[in-house]
Amino acid sequence: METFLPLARQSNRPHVFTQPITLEITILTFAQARETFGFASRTVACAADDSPRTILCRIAPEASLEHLRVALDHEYTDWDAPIGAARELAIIPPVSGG
Amino acid sequence: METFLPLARQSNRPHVFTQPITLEITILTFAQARETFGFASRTVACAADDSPRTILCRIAPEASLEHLRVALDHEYTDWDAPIGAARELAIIPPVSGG
Amino acid sequence: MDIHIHFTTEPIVIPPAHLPSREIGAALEFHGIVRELENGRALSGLFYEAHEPMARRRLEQHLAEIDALHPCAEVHFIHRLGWVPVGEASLYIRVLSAHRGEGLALLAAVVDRLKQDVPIWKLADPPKPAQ
Amino acid sequence: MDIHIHFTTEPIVIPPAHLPSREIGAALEFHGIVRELENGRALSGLFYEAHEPMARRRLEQHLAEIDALHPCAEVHFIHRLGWVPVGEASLYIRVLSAHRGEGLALLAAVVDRLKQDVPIWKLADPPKPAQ
Repeated sequence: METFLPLARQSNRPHVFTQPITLEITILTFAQARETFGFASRTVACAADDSPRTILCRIAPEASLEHLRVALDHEYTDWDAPIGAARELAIIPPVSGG
Repeated sequence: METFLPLARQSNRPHVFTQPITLEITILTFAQARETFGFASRTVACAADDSPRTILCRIAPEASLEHLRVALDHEYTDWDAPIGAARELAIIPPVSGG
Repeated sequence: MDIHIHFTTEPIVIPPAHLPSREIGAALEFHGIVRELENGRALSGLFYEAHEPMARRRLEQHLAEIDALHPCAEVHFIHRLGWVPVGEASLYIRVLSAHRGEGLALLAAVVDRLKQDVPIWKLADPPKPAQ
Repeated sequence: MDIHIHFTTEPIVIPPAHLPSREIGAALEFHGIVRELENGRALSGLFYEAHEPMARRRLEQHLAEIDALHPCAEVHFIHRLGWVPVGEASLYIRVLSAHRGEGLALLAAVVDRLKQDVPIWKLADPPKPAQ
């Protein structure tokens, strides 16, 4: 009973609260990628099942993503992974710190 | 003839000039070796064809040379190498600088 | 391991060294200095930029991984951002450890990973203003 | 490579750093610090002694050999002798090089060779006066 009850409660929540269909994400660009995309920061509408690639294709269909990595909320991810609830998408050209 | 003459000249030199029978060498000890030998520095008579081992055997016949290195005039050498014209014999226990 | 990560647009000021215990046997310091020649071009300096919160997080993750391999007591990591003239340090790392082996290994590994994975960039020229 | 070797019975004073050229990209500093525990025994310090002229010559020879493998621009080597309390440095090495790889390799190699070959000794107690 103890383990069943919390699960039952969770499934009673309205669907719209757990998977909103419209989100916003802020795209950040750095170094050479800033020149490629022509902006440093832009906030766009998106859906949780969008991937970084689908979002970038909508706003810059001509830009090549080759040699670029992508991070969601400060963690590297795959260009084709769903963005889920991420609020920030960072485009990371080859790094050269030090 | 060219190769013979110099040898002939050399053998004409008085024996006492090319191989003096009495030299002095200063023996230095460090760290644990100072306790083994009971002195920090001692100057003793020796001959050019003495080795560090023969010199040490004369002054400290009971001392073990195991684990000790030897240097003549600041260069490591072999315990059985002739001392030649060296003026300083240093007894080098295992080093531990740093 | 105590981890201190700092980004600054001012010249790097080396933080005072306090030994956290009587078991520290090695203190290593690394200064990465901007050189005049970069890819054959003579420069007067370099411009550094970072995705700072992500860089901090990546560094923390890498340092925790490296510390598990080469345990150290403390690391200070300071990266300068913005314009850095030739002859000044863009990077300072100090590692305190019981023995030199771990400190040297951690230092070498963190600089290697910094240059492969941490979102910091050097540019020959300051970026043009973008929209 | 510019080689500076110094022995001192006073606390080590780090010499001011001057970059010998605009092509120095890495400055590495190593401080070897006396630890409280040496072979499981709690100490208040260590006593260092050296065969100083021979130690200098061995260091010069080793540094020249290592520099041929890992070319660097400058090395400062300072070893303290006499009594060194726990928490103070017995050894300081600074290496300047174009790239960090050579500097790290030279630093690691010179400390390794120091500990194997250079006539310097640490003693738990100051030596008893000998004849």
